[in-house]
Amino acid sequence: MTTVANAAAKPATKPATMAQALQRAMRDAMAEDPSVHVMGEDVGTLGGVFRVTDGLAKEFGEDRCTDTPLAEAGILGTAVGMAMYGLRPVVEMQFDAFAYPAFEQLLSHVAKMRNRTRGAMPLPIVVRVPYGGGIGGVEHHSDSSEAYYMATPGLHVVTPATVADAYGLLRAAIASDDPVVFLEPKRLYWSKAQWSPDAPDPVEPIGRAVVRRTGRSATLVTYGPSLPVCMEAAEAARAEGWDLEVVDLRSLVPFDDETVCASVRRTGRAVVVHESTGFGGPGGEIAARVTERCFHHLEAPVLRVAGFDIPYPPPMLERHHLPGVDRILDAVARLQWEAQS
Amino acid sequence: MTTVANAAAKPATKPATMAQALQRAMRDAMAEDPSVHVMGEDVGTLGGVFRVTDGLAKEFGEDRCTDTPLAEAGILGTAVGMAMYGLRPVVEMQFDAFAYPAFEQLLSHVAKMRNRTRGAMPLPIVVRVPYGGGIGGVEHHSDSSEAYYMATPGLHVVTPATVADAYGLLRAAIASDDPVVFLEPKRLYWSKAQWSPDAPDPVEPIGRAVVRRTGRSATLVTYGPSLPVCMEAAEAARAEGWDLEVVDLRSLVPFDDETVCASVRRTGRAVVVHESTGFGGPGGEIAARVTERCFHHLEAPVLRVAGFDIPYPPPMLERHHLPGVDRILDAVARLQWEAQS
Amino acid sequence: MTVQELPGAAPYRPTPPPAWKPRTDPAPLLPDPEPYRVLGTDAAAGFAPELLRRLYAELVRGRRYNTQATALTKQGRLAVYPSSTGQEACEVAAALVLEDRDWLFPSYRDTLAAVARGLDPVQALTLLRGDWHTGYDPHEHRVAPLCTPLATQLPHAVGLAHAARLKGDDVVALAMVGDGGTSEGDFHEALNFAAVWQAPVVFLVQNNGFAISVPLAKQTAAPSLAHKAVGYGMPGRLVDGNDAPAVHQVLSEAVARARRGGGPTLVEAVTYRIDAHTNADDATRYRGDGEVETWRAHDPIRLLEHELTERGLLDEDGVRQAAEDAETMAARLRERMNADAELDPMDLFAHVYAEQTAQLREQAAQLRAELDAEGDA
Amino acid sequence: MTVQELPGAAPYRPTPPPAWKPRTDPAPLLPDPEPYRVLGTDAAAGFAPELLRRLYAELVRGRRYNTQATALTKQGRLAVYPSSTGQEACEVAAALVLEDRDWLFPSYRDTLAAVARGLDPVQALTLLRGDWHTGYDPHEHRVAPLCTPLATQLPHAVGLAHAARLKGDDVVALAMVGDGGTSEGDFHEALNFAAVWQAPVVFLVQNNGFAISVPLAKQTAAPSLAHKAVGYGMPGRLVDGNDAPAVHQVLSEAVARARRGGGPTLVEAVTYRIDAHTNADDATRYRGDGEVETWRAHDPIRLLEHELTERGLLDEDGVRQAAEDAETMAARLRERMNADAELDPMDLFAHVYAEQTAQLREQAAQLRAELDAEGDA
Ligand SMILES: Cc1ncc(C[n+]2csc(CCOP(=O)(O)OP(=O)(O)O)c2C)c(N)n1
Ligand SMILES: Cc1ncc(C[n+]2csc(CCOP(=O)(O)OP(=O)(O)O)c2C)c(N)n1
Ligand SMILES: [Mg+2]
Ligand SMILES: [Mg+2]
Repeated sequence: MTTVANAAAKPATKPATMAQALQRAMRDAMAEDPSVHVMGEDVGTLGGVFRVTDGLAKEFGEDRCTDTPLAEAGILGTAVGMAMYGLRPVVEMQFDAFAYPAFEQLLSHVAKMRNRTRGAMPLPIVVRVPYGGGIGGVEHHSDSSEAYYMATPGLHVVTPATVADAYGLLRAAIASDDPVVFLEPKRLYWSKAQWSPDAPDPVEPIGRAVVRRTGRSATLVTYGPSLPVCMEAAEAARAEGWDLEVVDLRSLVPFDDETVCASVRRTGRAVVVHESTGFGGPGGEIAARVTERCFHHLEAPVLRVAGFDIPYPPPMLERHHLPGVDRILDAVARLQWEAQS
Repeated sequence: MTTVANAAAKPATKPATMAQALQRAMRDAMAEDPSVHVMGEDVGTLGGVFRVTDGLAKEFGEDRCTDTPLAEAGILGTAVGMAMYGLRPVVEMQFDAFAYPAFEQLLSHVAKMRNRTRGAMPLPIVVRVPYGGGIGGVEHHSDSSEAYYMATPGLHVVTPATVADAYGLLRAAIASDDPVVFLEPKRLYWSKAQWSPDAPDPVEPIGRAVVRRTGRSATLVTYGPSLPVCMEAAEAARAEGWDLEVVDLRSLVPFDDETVCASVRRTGRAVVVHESTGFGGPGGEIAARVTERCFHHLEAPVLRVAGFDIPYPPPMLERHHLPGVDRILDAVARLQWEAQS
Repeated sequence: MTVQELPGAAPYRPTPPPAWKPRTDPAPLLPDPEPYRVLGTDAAAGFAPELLRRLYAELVRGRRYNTQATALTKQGRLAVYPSSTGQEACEVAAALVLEDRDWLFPSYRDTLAAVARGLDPVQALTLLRGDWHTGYDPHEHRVAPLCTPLATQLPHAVGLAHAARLKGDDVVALAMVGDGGTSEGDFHEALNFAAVWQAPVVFLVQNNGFAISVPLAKQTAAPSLAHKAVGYGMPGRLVDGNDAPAVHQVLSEAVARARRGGGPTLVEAVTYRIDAHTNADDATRYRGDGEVETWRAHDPIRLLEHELTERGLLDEDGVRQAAEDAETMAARLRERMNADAELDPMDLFAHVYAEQTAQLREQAAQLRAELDAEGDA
Repeated sequence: MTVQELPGAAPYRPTPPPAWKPRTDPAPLLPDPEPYRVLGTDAAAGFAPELLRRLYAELVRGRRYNTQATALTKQGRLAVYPSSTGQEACEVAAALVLEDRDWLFPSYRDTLAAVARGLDPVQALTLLRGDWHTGYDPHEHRVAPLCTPLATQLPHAVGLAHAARLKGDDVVALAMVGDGGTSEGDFHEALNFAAVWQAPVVFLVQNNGFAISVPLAKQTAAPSLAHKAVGYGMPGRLVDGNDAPAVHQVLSEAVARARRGGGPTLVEAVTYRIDAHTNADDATRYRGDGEVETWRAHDPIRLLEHELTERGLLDEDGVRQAAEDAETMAARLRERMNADAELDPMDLFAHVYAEQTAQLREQAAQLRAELDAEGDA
């Protein structure tokens, strides 16, 4: 794993969307390294249904950015073979739920190949998965599938929440010699930030969380699509007298216990926030490991604000499912402030 | 969901293996209900590679116990269609890892069909999955895949740890109008108990945990293949002066918060024990929800003894991976006894 | 064990090799080299005028349904609509060849087939409006839920047909899939199960030239998609998908074959998606107008209209009548779709399991409380 | 839009339908109706004596390898062994037709092919002994890890061959799979990708009659498994899998075709699994002795031995020599397998990631401490 971006003379920034930053990350990686290949359904001529691969086939040719037949196991399975021969495939799954047909390849091969071969056959594959809801997608288009990936040793699981991280983390993922499941929050694709594609912020290697907002009362632990919601909640919480810290995990695997626990030890209270269903979702692991490590610093149990334990709702009902500011504040309110020492 | 067994005049018990009890459960269900169909790879003529379906094809014919072509998605997918037409398919996946090709069907259809159709199209399907290690199986033959199932709303996830439960829970699973992932601990297939097939113990409906051993010092929360290990650990703990309570979950979904939390509130300490990898495994959810509900009763954080966060080891190394008595006792020792109030 | 120790080894006299016999005769399984056509050929004369008129009326309604649904996306009344404009002959024929007791397994593009089978269009469009997933009771018209994960409904159709046969019911399942969907593993597994079980199922592949932006040439190198049938030991039929009577005939024959125990058939209907993939798609990114125009000239409605007119089975009145019927249907649909869907957020918890779990009861109570608080505020 | 409003509608004159042309000519793709045979036919005369002798020696070694490995399971030196007795002609030919730079993708039954390609048998058997998963560096002999999840290695072979071609290397991949494995979705997806990409890959299906207990008739209704090629637009070849020179020839031709850019081929070799599925299986549960005896008479070694003897290319000395060589190999293998494998439990954490995560470091330390404590006790 290498850190890829280096700070050069910083040109002026301009507004960019997360989709553009992701595109740029692939473009730069492809330009630097001829072994990087992008593949998937509609990634070539169309530029992807979210236009994240826009222009790559034109610039690098169809052999470097390939429209595959419509078969997810086949896409990932052939990517495994390509990686065996020294290429670095970047695979796009069109939507979260359409990655499921590729689970066999992911779980039994992608995640295990390095280990099976005692390191002789690493698989530097990036699997890009647009995930999560909030875009009014019909069924099978809004799943939060991160729990499946987290439960699979051998994978890295990464998810950006900002435009700069989208670029930096994807560069790091492509540079990684291990397989990375790269979860792209669909509803942040069009989120904008001032950002300079020519001097992207240096990015730390995969595996570091970041404190997005410091605070003293309690820590919100979150990632991806829920970061903006948590930032908003933290703003709103000031009115209630709570000064919330917000930690953006960025990497679910490996997990940055250090940053998270340092924050929780400081604040003594924590709420984990994510869209994924609560039961069996990432929050259980996060709450459990924070509690294991910070038990005597905790004034209250670590609480979770998550999607309900139901199949993802139809578009017209999704707002009731998604963790929103109010639900986060309700959880913060239940952090046993009366017991405050 | 109905309770199936009823206590009749109790004939003498005799030793039976878990495999025999499972076979008997299918046999009795098939005899009672002509809509029950067993299907999978090698389940017919051979009686399954673990002989769990032995004799069913002979007794009920190949149309009721069917050797399918070798394709797990096809097996589960056709079972969905059969259930749509009113049958109750009991599907066997030959080994845990070979259920992965069927995940698409499981996650996107089996788990969701009732909800998608507002209850008009329930799918009473049982997916039997031999799981876990300890039998010297080569790679892909010893996975503990329960975390994937737990993270999928719409499924019930059940696992027996005793001969009597194997019968009772499988009868309940087959009788359930919802899909049930029925996890069979491979290494307990040949475990024996005194049991009467003719008057099986009445079984409660799916969803109830059971206290297998009462104790006052701490609670071991476990299920399936780890139950015997926990019972042994509890015995061994007496020498150290610990009186351990052991809870057998039996059902991971729905989860019996009541029984588990009642126990932990009594003892004030808990260790969750399972074979599955720790990170992202079932223990995180369990520890988190127990902590949420019992925080002020806890003298120490809920700890986890689980498989390491690695692909399942080769046969000659598996004993280092599997939670054993010593590792459980080590965890119990870390329950901050010095802080005892 | 060395060679010499093989039981009964020396002296070894070669015997004829173990018998080889093909399980099915490949030759009759091979599809015709050209798509089967009726319109403009002598075969057309063999069709009952009522059937042709019925097909015509349904095609016209179908086209109007497609344009209306597309219009509803612009008015924000549908979240998304994958149009079957240009493919109406397949959609309509698929519905008409089935008996009441048969089952239809549509893909997400096939709401028209479901509607032509009798489904309330508002219910058929529920998924795409976004107020629920499946908007109808599948058992009512024996239409399986519209299926979005590609090809995953094919094994369902096989299983259902197999179950019906086991129960002694002479029910046939007809499953629809696109050219892109044929690349999925589930397509393969479904066809194989169907052939091994001799299940009464008909697979209709609408080869409309594209899977979103990906043209057929990047999807397969097979002579035709119908040729895939050979590898499963079932007949493959190739038909002009814009020739409604031809599609109707080929599907009817396949359904009849399935019903009399002859097993499954794979039908490839060669057609074209005139509109973009969905209203959200920009088809100019991946195909030229020329191709679209060629296919517009081969429009299923025009083709049939021409035949009917030539043969004096349709006059201007008849055309006007069909158009007016379609207009009435469209007006009704527009009006009903303009009414807001009635939604109860508590439904989110109502159908996950037969019995609500304790956890879902808790979560439902939470949402209830939130909604009450919202209401109070 | 009503019919009349179609752009340029009236008067409508039917034009010829959009051109239909099959993407590939199906006829030459159809496999021969009978498995191709060399031994006992005139074709045998065309084979170089050296090749036939080489094949013979390898078959004899291969058989001995199979019996030795089976014996090792009885002695507890192998956890399990899936024997390829009776299938040696396929195993050996698959290895011999490849160049050094080519890649072999074996299934779990194909350790013999890997060994015939040059792999150390002890390394090939590591998986089945149980001290690690893949016991060799796949790059060393260009043998992919033995693959247990059925058919999942086929897309790997396609991807590797495709990558090689993109890099300009004239490398061919040969992938092995069983008759049962052809039912898996991954088989379908791999063959389709291979044909669309014209990847230099050869698929060898060993149809040995059974998938564990399930006979071919419950696996497929196709005329032959080779016929599946038609649906992908690639040639299918049917060959007698016990006729070593025939298999060698058919595979060589397929490899040559792939190497010169002609794309993939599907080869079905009709053979038989003489032993049970593995040592743990009880084959008497699902098949009779009669069938096994028929196939024993069609033994690959005997068939070739007979040919060689008849043609004066092999005498008793030659037979003895081959047997002795095989015996030496077996003795060596037995001896080496009788040595205990050296195991380091800490390896469990060494190769999960390129860099150990903090969590794995913690867990490794825990195990280290436990082992130290054990050692002390
Ligand atoms: C398993 C799966 N993968 C990807 C998608 C995303 N997707 C929706 S439609 C489509 C193209 C389908 O093409 P085709 O099968 O030819 O049907 P058509 O749209 O032409 O009717 C794709 C890739 C999906 N729905 N399901
Ligand atoms: C995906 C998957 N499903 C099931 C199995 C279990 N299994 C191992 S071998 C086997 C039969 C394989 O038959 P075939 O492909 O004909 O190969 P053969 O054993 O005859 O060489 C089965 C079902 C597996 N290894 N992988
Ligand atoms: Mg299409
Ligand atoms: Mg076989």
